[in-house]
Formats: sequence, C-alpha cells, structure tokens
Amino acid sequence: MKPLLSQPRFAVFRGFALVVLLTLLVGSSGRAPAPAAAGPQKPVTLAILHFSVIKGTTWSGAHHRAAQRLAQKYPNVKYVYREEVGPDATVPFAKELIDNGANIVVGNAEFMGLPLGTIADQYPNVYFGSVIASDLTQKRNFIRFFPRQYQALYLEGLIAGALTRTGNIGIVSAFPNIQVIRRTAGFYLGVQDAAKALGKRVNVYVKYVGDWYKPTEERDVARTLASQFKVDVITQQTDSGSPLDVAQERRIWFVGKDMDVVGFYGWSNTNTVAVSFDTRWEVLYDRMIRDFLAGNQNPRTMLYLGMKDTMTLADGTVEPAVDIMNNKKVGVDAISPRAKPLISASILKLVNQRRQQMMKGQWDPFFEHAFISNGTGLALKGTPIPAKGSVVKKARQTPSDEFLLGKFNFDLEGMIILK
Amino acid sequence: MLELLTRSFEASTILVLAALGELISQRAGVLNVGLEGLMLFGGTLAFITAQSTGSYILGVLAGLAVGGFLGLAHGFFSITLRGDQVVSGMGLWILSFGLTTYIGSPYTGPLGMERIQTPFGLSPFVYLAVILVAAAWLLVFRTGPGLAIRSSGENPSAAEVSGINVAAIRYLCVTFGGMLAGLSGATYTLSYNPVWNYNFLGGWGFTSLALVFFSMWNPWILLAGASMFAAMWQLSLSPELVLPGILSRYIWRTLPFVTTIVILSIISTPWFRTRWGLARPEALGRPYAKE
Amino acid sequence: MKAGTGRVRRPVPAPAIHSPEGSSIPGEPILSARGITKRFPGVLALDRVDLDVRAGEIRAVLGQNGAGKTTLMNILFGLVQPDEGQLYLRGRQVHFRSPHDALTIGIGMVHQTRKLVAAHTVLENLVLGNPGARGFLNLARARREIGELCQRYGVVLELGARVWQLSEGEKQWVEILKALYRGARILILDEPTSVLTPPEVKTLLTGLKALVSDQGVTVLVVTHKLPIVMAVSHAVTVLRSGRVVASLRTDEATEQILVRHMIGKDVSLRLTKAPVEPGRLLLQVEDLSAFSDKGLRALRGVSFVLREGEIFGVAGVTGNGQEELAQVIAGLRPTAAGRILFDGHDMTLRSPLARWRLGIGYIPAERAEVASIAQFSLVENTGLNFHFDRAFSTQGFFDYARLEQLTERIVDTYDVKAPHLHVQAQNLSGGNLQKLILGRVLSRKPRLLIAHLPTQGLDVEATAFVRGTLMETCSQGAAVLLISEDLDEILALSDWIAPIYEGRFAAILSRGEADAETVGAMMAGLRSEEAGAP
Amino acid sequence: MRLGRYTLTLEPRPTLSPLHAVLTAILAIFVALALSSVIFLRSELGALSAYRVIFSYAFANPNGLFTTVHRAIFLLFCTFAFLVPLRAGLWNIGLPGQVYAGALAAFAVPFALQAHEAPSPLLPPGLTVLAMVLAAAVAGAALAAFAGILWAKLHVNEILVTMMLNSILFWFVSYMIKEGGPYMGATAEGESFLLPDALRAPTVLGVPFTAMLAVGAAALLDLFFAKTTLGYKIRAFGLNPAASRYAGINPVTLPVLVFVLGGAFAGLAGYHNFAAIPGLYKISGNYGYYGDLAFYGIISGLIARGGAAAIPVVLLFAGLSLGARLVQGQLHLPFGVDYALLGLLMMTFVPFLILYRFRIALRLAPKALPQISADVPKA
Repeated sequence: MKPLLSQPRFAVFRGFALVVLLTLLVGSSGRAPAPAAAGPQKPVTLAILHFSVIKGTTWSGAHHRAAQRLAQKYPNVKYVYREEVGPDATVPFAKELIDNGANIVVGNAEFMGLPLGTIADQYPNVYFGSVIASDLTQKRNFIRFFPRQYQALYLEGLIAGALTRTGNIGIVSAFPNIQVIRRTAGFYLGVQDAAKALGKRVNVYVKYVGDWYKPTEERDVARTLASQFKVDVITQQTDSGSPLDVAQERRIWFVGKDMDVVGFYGWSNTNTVAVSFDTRWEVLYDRMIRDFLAGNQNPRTMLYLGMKDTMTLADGTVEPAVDIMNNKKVGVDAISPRAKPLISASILKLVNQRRQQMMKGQWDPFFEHAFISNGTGLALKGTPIPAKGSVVKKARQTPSDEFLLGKFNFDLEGMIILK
Repeated sequence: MLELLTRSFEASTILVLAALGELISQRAGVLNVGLEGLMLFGGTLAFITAQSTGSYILGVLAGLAVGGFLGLAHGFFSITLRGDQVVSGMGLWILSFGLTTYIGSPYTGPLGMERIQTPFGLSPFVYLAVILVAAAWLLVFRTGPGLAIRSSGENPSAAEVSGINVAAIRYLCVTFGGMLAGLSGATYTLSYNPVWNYNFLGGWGFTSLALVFFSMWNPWILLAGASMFAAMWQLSLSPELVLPGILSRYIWRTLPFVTTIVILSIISTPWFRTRWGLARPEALGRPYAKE
Repeated sequence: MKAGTGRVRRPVPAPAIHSPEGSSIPGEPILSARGITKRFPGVLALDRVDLDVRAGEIRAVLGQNGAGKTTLMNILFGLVQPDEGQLYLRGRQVHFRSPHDALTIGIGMVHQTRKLVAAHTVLENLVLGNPGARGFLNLARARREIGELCQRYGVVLELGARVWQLSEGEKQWVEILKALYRGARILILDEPTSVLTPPEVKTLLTGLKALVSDQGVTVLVVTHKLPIVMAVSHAVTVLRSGRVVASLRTDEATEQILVRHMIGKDVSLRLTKAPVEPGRLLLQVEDLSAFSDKGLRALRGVSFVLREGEIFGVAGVTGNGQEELAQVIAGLRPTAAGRILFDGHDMTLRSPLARWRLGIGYIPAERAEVASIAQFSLVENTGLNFHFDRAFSTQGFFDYARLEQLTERIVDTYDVKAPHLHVQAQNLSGGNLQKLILGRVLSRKPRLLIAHLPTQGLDVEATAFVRGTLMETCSQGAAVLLISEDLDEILALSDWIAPIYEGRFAAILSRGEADAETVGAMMAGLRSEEAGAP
Repeated sequence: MRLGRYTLTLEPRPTLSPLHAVLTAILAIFVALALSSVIFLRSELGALSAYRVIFSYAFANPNGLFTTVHRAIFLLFCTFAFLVPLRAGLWNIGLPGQVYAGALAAFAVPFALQAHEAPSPLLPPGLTVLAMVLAAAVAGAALAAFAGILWAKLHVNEILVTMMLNSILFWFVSYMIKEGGPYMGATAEGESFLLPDALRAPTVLGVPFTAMLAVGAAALLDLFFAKTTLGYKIRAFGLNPAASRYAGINPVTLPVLVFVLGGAFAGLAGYHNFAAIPGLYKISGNYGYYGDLAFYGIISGLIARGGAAAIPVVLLFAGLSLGARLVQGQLHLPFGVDYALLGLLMMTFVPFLILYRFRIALRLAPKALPQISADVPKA
C-alpha cells in the first residue's frame, strides 16, 4: 500500500494551491501596474485601419497577416480592422474602434498619420501608430514605424544580379518618392555587388507607372520592360499582381516584394518567382504590444526595425522584421529550386553571409556602400537632387535614420530611369 | 516597335469588341451608355468561371451570357418599358460597378491558368475581333437583316410598315451588343490582363462608346479608330520609346483622353457633319411606340 | 410568328352588310370589315364600322380629320389591332398581328406621313422587309426586277438616289412601288395627294386608274378632298366621328351630298379676306438664301415686301424651302445670303429673341414638337412667349400668377377646350393646341405674324376659326406671312400669292392675277409663261 | 405585352403629382435595401441586424454621424452638380473631374499667396478661405463649361467628354502633387501640402460652414426652378430644346450656363472634401474613392430631382456608404458592400422611374382571333 497522500497527487494539489494563491495575489493588486510577467492575462485589442483592400494587395495583405499571427501567438490579443479607410473615415473609425476597446490603433498608410496624430492627446491610454510620416510632431503615444526592407531588397538584388542572362533587370515602380527610392537603392546595390563579383555588366531599368495601384498600366509597363528592354528579371514597387503575371506569361524571373505571394497567396509558383521578401509587420506590432503590456506610458515612438530585430511566433519560429522568403522558406532556401542552379555558388554564399551578418547587426548595405547620385530622383523642398556623380555619403558610414526616411531623394549612379 | 504594335492590337481588341456590339445596337436605334458596366460584369464572371472550372471556353461563355443578359435587361427597359435609354444605361453601369466589386473581390489576384495560345504572337481574340468586324460590316451593309437593322434605327415606323418586327430586331441587337461587351470584358480578364481587380477597366467602356460615335457607325472605321486609340494609349505609357523626356509622364497619360475629346469635337463640326455626319441613326436613343 | 402558316379554316362568309345609306354596291367583296371598334384613351375612334371593298375597284374613304379614316386603314393593314370586330379576305376571316401579316397576303399601304427611310437609297427602301431579302442582299436582281416594274407603270425613278433627295411625288411613287413589289393586290393610299402639286396629282390619279384597269389591283383611297373622290373612285364610303354614315356608288353621288354626309350639315367653307388699303412698308426680304439641315441650298434668292395689313401667301408643296423661309425670318436658321429688313432696319443677324421683341410672331408647322412643350402645363406653355417679357418678371422671378391670368384669358377668348389650366399640353387635341398657340402668339400683338401650315390637320370649325383670326389680325394692322400647302386657303386669304418651287418664287401675283390653275402649275415648277400667268 | 386574356400596356400619366414622386422614391429605396439583404446572408448576423449596425453607426453614433454629415455635404453638392444640367436634359458625369478641379483651385489660393507655409501678410485667413471657396467654384465651373461649350457649339456628347475629363483631371492632379509638382507634400507620397490650421474651414457645432452653403443651395435651387425665369428656361430646354429655341431661349448660352452652375457645385464639393473635412486638408490622388463616392450624386440626383428633396436622400446614401464599410469590417464581409448597395439602388431605381412616368394598364384583350389562313391566293 502506498501512503494516502502519494507524491504525485500531492504535487498536483500543491500546484493548484499555488495557482489559487497567485491568482488571488494578482487579483488583489489589480490597480497597480501589471508586472510584465502577468502580461498574457491582460487583453489587448490591436486595430488596423487598412487604406486599401486586403485581398489582392501585397501591402495591406501583409499587415493583415501580421495581425493574425499576433493574435495566434497571444491569446489575449484581439485583432480588428477596417478596409479601404479613406482620409475622412480615419478619425471616426479610429474613435469607433477605441470605443469598442481598441488599445493600439494603427494606420497603414502615411495619410492616416496626421488624423491619428490629432486625436492622440484625446486618448492618452491608447497607442497610435502610423507608417512613417516624417513631418509629424512627436507625441508621447504616437508611434512611427517602418521596416528596413532595403536590407532584404539588397539580398534580392544579389540574387537578381546573378540570375540575369541578358544583363537587364526591370523595376515596375509607382512614382519617385523617398520610400521607393530607398527600396530601389537597396536592390540596386545588391545587383551591382553581384555583377561585380561575377564580372558582368547589369543594367537596372526603372519604369514608373505613376500610381501605386493601376493594374492595366502596370501590366503594360511590365511588358514594355520585358520586350523593349529585354529584361529577364523583373520586380515591382507597385501593389497589383499584374507584373507577376507578366513574368509568368513571358517566362522570365520575378522577384517579389513585401510578401511571400507564392507561400501565402498562391498567386504563382517558384518557377516564376525566383525569390521574394516578407515584411513581418508583426515584429513592429509586437514591440508596441509589449510596450503596452508593460504599461509603458512612454513607448518607443520610433520603430525602424530590420533584420536584426526578431520575434518568436506561436509555433516557435524566430523571425526577423524583414527577410527574404519564398514559398514559406527563408534564407538561401527561399531561392526558387529552379533558380538556384543558375546562381553561382559564390553568390549563394554571399547571400547567406550577408544575411547572417545583417541578422546579427554586423553589416548593412547602406553602411557599407557609398551613395553616389545619379542626378535623377525627386526634388524636395530645400533638398534638391544632388548633382550627378556627387558623393552624398561615403562608404562605411552610417546614414542617419532621418536621412533615410526623409531626405534620401536621389537614385544611385548607374540606374536607368525611363522617362 | 513591333511589340508596341502588338500590344496596341491587343488593347484595341477590347475596345473593338465592345464598340462593335454597341455599333450594331445603335444601328438598330438603341443607345447603351452602360457599356462599361456590361464589360465589367462580363469580365468578372468570365474570370470567376474560368478560374473555378479551369476552362477558358466556359469563361468566355459566361462573359457572353452575362453580357447578353444585361443587354436584354437594357432592351426590356428601353424597348418594352420605353424608358429613357440613358437612365437605364447609366443604371447598368453603376449597378455593374457596384456588384462586380462585391462579387469579384474574393477573387482578386492573377487568374493562374496556362496562357491562351497566341498564334503568330497575337491573342486569338485579336483575330476574332477582326473577323467579327468583317462579319458585322457584311451583316450591316450587305444583308437583308442588316437593312432591317439599319431601318429600325433610322425610321422604326417605316420598318414596321415594311413588315419588320422592330421590337424583335432591337431586342436581338441590344442583346447581341451586350454579348459582345461581355466578350470584350472576358478578353480583358482572360487574355489582356488576367488579374482581377476592382473597377479594372477604368473607363475603357466609355472610350468604346466614344469610338462608336467616331466610327460613323462603320465597323472598319471603328477598327481603325480603336487601333489608333490603343496605339496612343501605349505611347502614353511608354513615351521613352518614341519621344523620350518631353513631357511629364502624368501629362502623357492624359494624351489618349485629350485626343478622344479633340477627335470627337472635329467629327462634330458642321464642316465634318455635312460631309459625313448623315450616318448617325436618325432614331438613335428614341423609344419607339407602335401607333 | 410567321404569317400564313396558321391553320386553314373553313370559309366563313362575311355577314351581310347593313349600309346606313341602303344603296347597294354590286360585286363580290374582296376585303370586308365587320363591326370594327377601336378606342383610344378618351376617344372612341371607330364605332362598329362595316366596310366591303370589291375586287378591282377604287374605293374612296371620305371624311374629315378625326373621322377615323386613318385608324380604319391602319387596322386593315395590321398596324393597329381593333378592340372588336372581324376582318374577312375573300370571305375568310383573317387576323393581322402586324403589317407583316397584311403584306404577306397582299395588302400594301401608302401612308400619309411618309414611311420611308430617308437616309437609305430608293432601292434599299424598296427591298426592305421583302421576303426575298432574308440573307445576303441581291441588289442587282432587285434593281432589275424593280426596273421592269417601273417600266410597266411608266415611273421614272433614280434607284440609287437617297430618299431625302426625292420630291414628294417621287417618294409617293416609291411607296406605291414598294407595295407592288411586295405583290400587293390591295393598295391602301392614305391622303395620297396632300403634299403633291396639281400636276403630280394628275399623274398619280392616272396611274391609279391604270393599276386598277390593267393590273386588277384593288385600291382604297383615303381622302378629305372631294375632287379626288369624284375623279377616280368607283364607290365611296363616308366616315363621320368614327361611324360609317354612307356607302354609295360614286356615279350616284354629288359633291353636295358627300359634303353633307361628311360634315353633317351645310357649312360654307368660303371665307374671303376683304381687300385693304396697303399700310406702311414693314418687311423687306432681299435675295434671301438658306441651307437645309442636310446642308443643301433650300432657299435660293427669295425677295419680297410686305406691308401692314397684308397677307402674303406662299403656296407650295412641302419641301420646297418654305420651312427654311419661315425659320430664316424667325431667326431660327442662319442666312446664307441676302438680308431681311424689318421696319427699315437690317435684322438679318438678330437672334430669335430679338425678333420676338421687335414684334415678329411665329407659328411653326410642328405645333406639338416645336410650338409647345408636351409635358408643360398650359400656363407654362404660355410662358414660352413671355419669359423674356419684362412685364412678366421682376428681379428674375417669373410672374406665374400673371401668366395664369393671361392663359385663362387666352383659353376663354380663343375657345380652347381644356379641363383646367394646369393640364399638360399633350392632353389637348390638335385644334385646341393650335388655338392656344395662336392666342399666345397674338397676345404679344405681333406686327408681323409668320404662320406656317396654320390649319393643317384641323377640323373644319377650327380651320375656320384660325383663318378668321388671321384675317382679323390683319385688319388690326399686322402683316401676315402665310405659308400653306392648301391652295384654297392661300387664294382665299392672301393679298399677294407667291408659288414656291425648289426654293424660288415662281412669281409674285396679286390676288386679282392669281387663280388656282396658274398657281398650281407654278407650284409644280412650271415657269410663269408656261403656266399662263400674265 | 400579352398576358393570357389581358394586355399589359404602359400609358403616360397625364399629371405627375409630387406625392407620387416621393412615394416612388421611397418605395425604390426600400426595395433596394430589401434586395441588398442578400449580401448580408453571408454574415452570421441577419440582414436586419446588419442594417441596425449600419444605421446606428451612421446616425446614432456621434463619430459616425459627423462623418455621415461630412459625406452628405459632399454628396449634396455632387447631386446639384448633376441635377442642374439634368434639368436641361444634359448628363454631367464629370463630377470626379470637377471635384478635383475645384480642389486644385482652392489650394491654388494659399499656394499663390505663399500662405501654405507661413501666414500670408497679403490676405487675412478669413478672406483667404473665402477666396478658396470662390476659386473652387470657378474652377469646377470652368471645367464643366468646357463640356458645355462643346455640347452647345458642336453637340459633342457630353457624357463622353465629361468622362474623358475625369481621366484627364485624375492625371493632372497626380502631376500637381507628385514628383516635384507644385503642390507636392513634404514626403512626396502622392499628397499635396497640408493646409495650415488658419485656413481650415470655420465650423459651426463641429460641422464645416459648407453645410450651410449646401443646405442654402438646396432651398435656393428649388426656388430657382420653381419661380425664376432662368429656372423656367432651363426646364423648357430640358424638355424640348427645339421648342425652347423657338421661344427665343439661346441654345448656346443656356447649356453652357447649366454646366457652369453644375460645375460650380462640383467645385464646391471639391473644396469641401479636401479643404474642410477633418482628416483631409490636402489633396490625395491615389485613392479612387472620391470618384466612386461622387457617383452617388448621380443616383441621388435622379431620385430626388430637387434641391430640398435631395437632403434626405444624400443623408441616407452618406450613411449607407459609411455604415456599409463599417459592417464590412465588423462582419468580415468581402470588400465592396457599399458598392453593391450603390448598384442595387440604381437597378431598382430605373424601373421605378418608369413606373413614375407611366401607368401600367392591364386590360381585357379582344377575343383571341383566328390565325390568317395559309391558302390565300396572291392574285
């Protein structure tokens, strides 16, 4: 006969008692700021105002998926959203969501920054967030955020530069603005590094559509690049699926942006998509949620996160804020199995090496490379386009975030902008 | 350059198909300003059908069917109920604009099917359009039914007393016009840009309508006009190929529309009208009531 | 829906006819109507009409405007379906759902308002709807066949010409040929002479007689003109207010009898304007030319003068530039050449509004389409001539109260029959509408009145009223430019008579110089010496 | 049409009563709402609850109500922009283009005065706002007048011209606000510079003063058509251009005038939408939404056919468009619920318009008559 109170049973009982005790303790100290450890119990509602439709766009789609992942990871995080929120509806929808319990309200287009900023003071306990809006006044609970996509774009550039046979790469782009120029610069630096390593000449053509979302025009622009400029690798800085479709039709390589369209949308396959990158907005939202759960009255109001910033998902995967990704695979594995044999081992090695370095925070394409102006770009008030050939930033020098987000207004030397 | 022409032809096919149906319908006296709506609906249902069944043919048939149905509805409003044709047409446009956005939204994205074969580098719809233009010309100008159609649009009561069933002719023509508009939409979503997006036409239906007026109701001139507009469209998107760096790209983008207005104005001048303008069907847009 | 495929029915003889007049017309009827009744909203258009048409005869159907003649013919042609009654062809009951059915069994109709496609060629019009034109058009064959047909009837037509280029007489022949080409054995002609010149009328009547005697075609002629009836018909049926009031052989009838049947009482149609002392020179038209809508020179150098108190009558068949003349003087059409002086001032370039203000009033021929707005109330319609009048507006506001008073006065004075002043104009009959328009225009006290076809389509009483009013207007010192197809009207009212042909005045005759024959010949394009004018 | 022993015919109504018009419009809207219930079948909530969410947000929730009112003002101007030419028988579907033209002109005022960066010494803010409003009206009017002149002088189809102008203006706005365009905002993200605080529209109870302009215009418009000679002339022209020309109404100036008036209203809509609504205060070019919303003006114009009558209609449409987008997020419906509503409203409206104009008469048909016999000899 075993003793009445066997060890295991007793353990269970003891454990139960401890939980009850803890619960009582926590419950009684409810008015005090909750300690970080007790975070998972506190409910948080993340509200995203999508400026566009979710389905069919890479931008809002990526935000949508990010929020769903967070809701998966944190049982206490609830995700609510509104689609196609025009400027006039930003404030009323935000207020309505707050009235229904939203704690973090995020607008995923720049134009929402201003309206959200105006109501930030009215709701001191709510965090507001907007993708970068550089002319905004700082507010305690107003968070500006953006991922360093240029890092992933650099890796894409390496792969694209290695893949091209014709030596022509095309970018279907929206219209010159700082974000587009910055992204394109990252990609272009990668292409040129690959070209140098392989000892070949690669032209990068940029053709602007004039808008973010013009499916018919995007298609015609992509087709012009393919047929007139003989590009055999094409990428886009626009939002519709047309350029991808052209790549598939022309049987040329497509390099994706912002989202893994093969893995998550099934819009294509790895026979067309050589590589893509994924923007993990959840890493940025995760920072906000953690700040909120910590009861931070002063959250980090500037989140400019890159590959070295990570979070752990519900299934245990650790993911950086941006990473190359394709068909749910990351790193060198993200490169399409059909494309991989076409890329020299040295480049594959370089991709892997740079990625590892960036994830450790030891390297950055914008630190490494000089910025030499092409004489083209975007004239801003007070910041004219630097003259062609002028060195704006020397190599091995860190550009400031303010410069990258608000002043980087020129194309890098050697890019071909089609007018 | 050849490539630019190829794409112009493919773009013009969309315009030609829709405008050709409208031309026949207008020849019979029924004006359908809701062309854009019929194209949107035809394109959307063609896309959805093709994607769900994996068959282009079924997709095209769906486009034809829904276009025909909407044409028939326009016929009912304008022929049987004798309503204002512009009201009914605008109604169809806005209806289609709204409903296709709703219905198509879950299907946003590429079609994801093996491409339609392109014999000699051009989509089969291009050849189909040219054949239809020739057929329409023969029908309208060389056959008895064509004479009946033209008479119904010129002077319906004269046609009626000649033993023509004007209502039937108009119904047939407006339905046929709807079918072609549906086909045109299907051409867009299955061949020209096989990616569904809301309001994907962005005004091409109205351009088609303008082309009908421009064509002086002659299919061959229609074909020429559509090719010209499509070439202009391609030029406005890729001016660097022909005239690099003259104008802002945004100003270039306005070029096809500005040209349309200019041409519409030219063909409306008294000088032009007294020479060519007699082609306008006399009873166009007017409901016909039997005595 | 194909006609002629219906079941074959046993012959049902048409019931015997009970002619009100009693006089029986011998012969076997080819087409019979029994008890035909047709109602239109608010009107009983036909009331139990019986009609027997005999094979190979010319049957006249006589009646005033509104007697129901055209409705009856439209029923015989399948264009209108009767509410009650039956049709019999050679004793067999038939039912026409559309003109197609009637055409199939050999009934053709020539309509009063031309039913031709103006933009098409003569050949295309003739072929239209022909059973032979199902597939590709064989125009060469049709041209040959129609050429033969033309030869047989002695008609000269340019088959490749567009219909709008033809004269009215030619168009008439196109319609007749069209019916014959379709194999019509029964031909219905609705007011065939209304827009023809006297010589054209003569040719037509001769042709019709030949059709009947040589080809055995049966002809129904609908008219309100007694001379036509007397000249060609074998028998005549008189309709009045939708009923058959008489049916008799023409050789048994006299004009007086027919007039009595037609009108129901003896009415003197003779109104004649008293001669006046010519007043001040008011209107001078010098070498005026204008283009038609089709861009053709429709008016070619017309000159005349008009003094106060005079009526200047322009006689002619529609389509010879009358409409352009009226519109150019009213300011609605630009002048191609020449000038117009009003009261000594050049007003060639003045706007229509300025001309209203100067005292030029215009009554267009299309009273429902141009002179009034169907959906407007009577008050609002009156406003058409007063919206620019300072007396009727203050600070941009329209004085609707005053307008209503004026309308009421017009309705009373001009005997306009209307339920109330706010009824839509489309509910008025033609005569009442014309009286309203006349009253409205005359309320402006115009110094010059342009009256284009002022009595067309009106009944006898309304016609008399309108003519009387025109003369009264003149006696008060106004001048009238009267444009009419009705030679009687012109001759009765005008001080000066100008026959117009192809945009030119053949002559300008004083009332003493003018007689029906001369003017009629000039309307037909005969030069003055040929027409026997002084 | 034949139905058994009866024939179905349409007969024009002799008089059109206003009460009947109101009833027709209300019935049409109800039928449309009933039809669109189908949309909500996809959601777990019933249609009634969905409508409750829509309407309670649009009209009972203070946030929603303000936005509804903002949109209603915009729609009211758009409605008038469509309605005035329509009364003259002309279709102004160039609302989006004229809205943009108005906005561009309104922003041109502070731009020219250099007041978009620092308060301008040249003109006090109040006068600047006034100048902006006037400029917006003038620019909308000028753009519409272009279509009007082409129609009046050459009879170029106004639907086509205004539609083409929409596309032209869309790209012209892009030109102005992107890539170094004169109005480009600081980040060049496709938006214009931000209107300084001092130049934002004065508000009354939180509602911009444009509300008063719109409501005032509604009342004046009814008065205009019912009482003035110009209103009379426009109506006459719309019903019968030939008769109005006969009556001395100038066939060139009148159509141009209605387009000018309509365009001015659309220009005001542009001012309101981009310079008076909180959250905007700048021109944005890359969202198609304004154009789409402007098209509601066409429907409310067709339904209301009058100034004051348009007010409830635009309030309803503004609330529906806003509330539908809200339930779409709430009930996880596919995008486009509001567009579907737009379409269904239009579809039900067309037959109801015909019912308003015509009376359907069901009459006993004449007895079925035998077919014609086949053996009739030709000769």
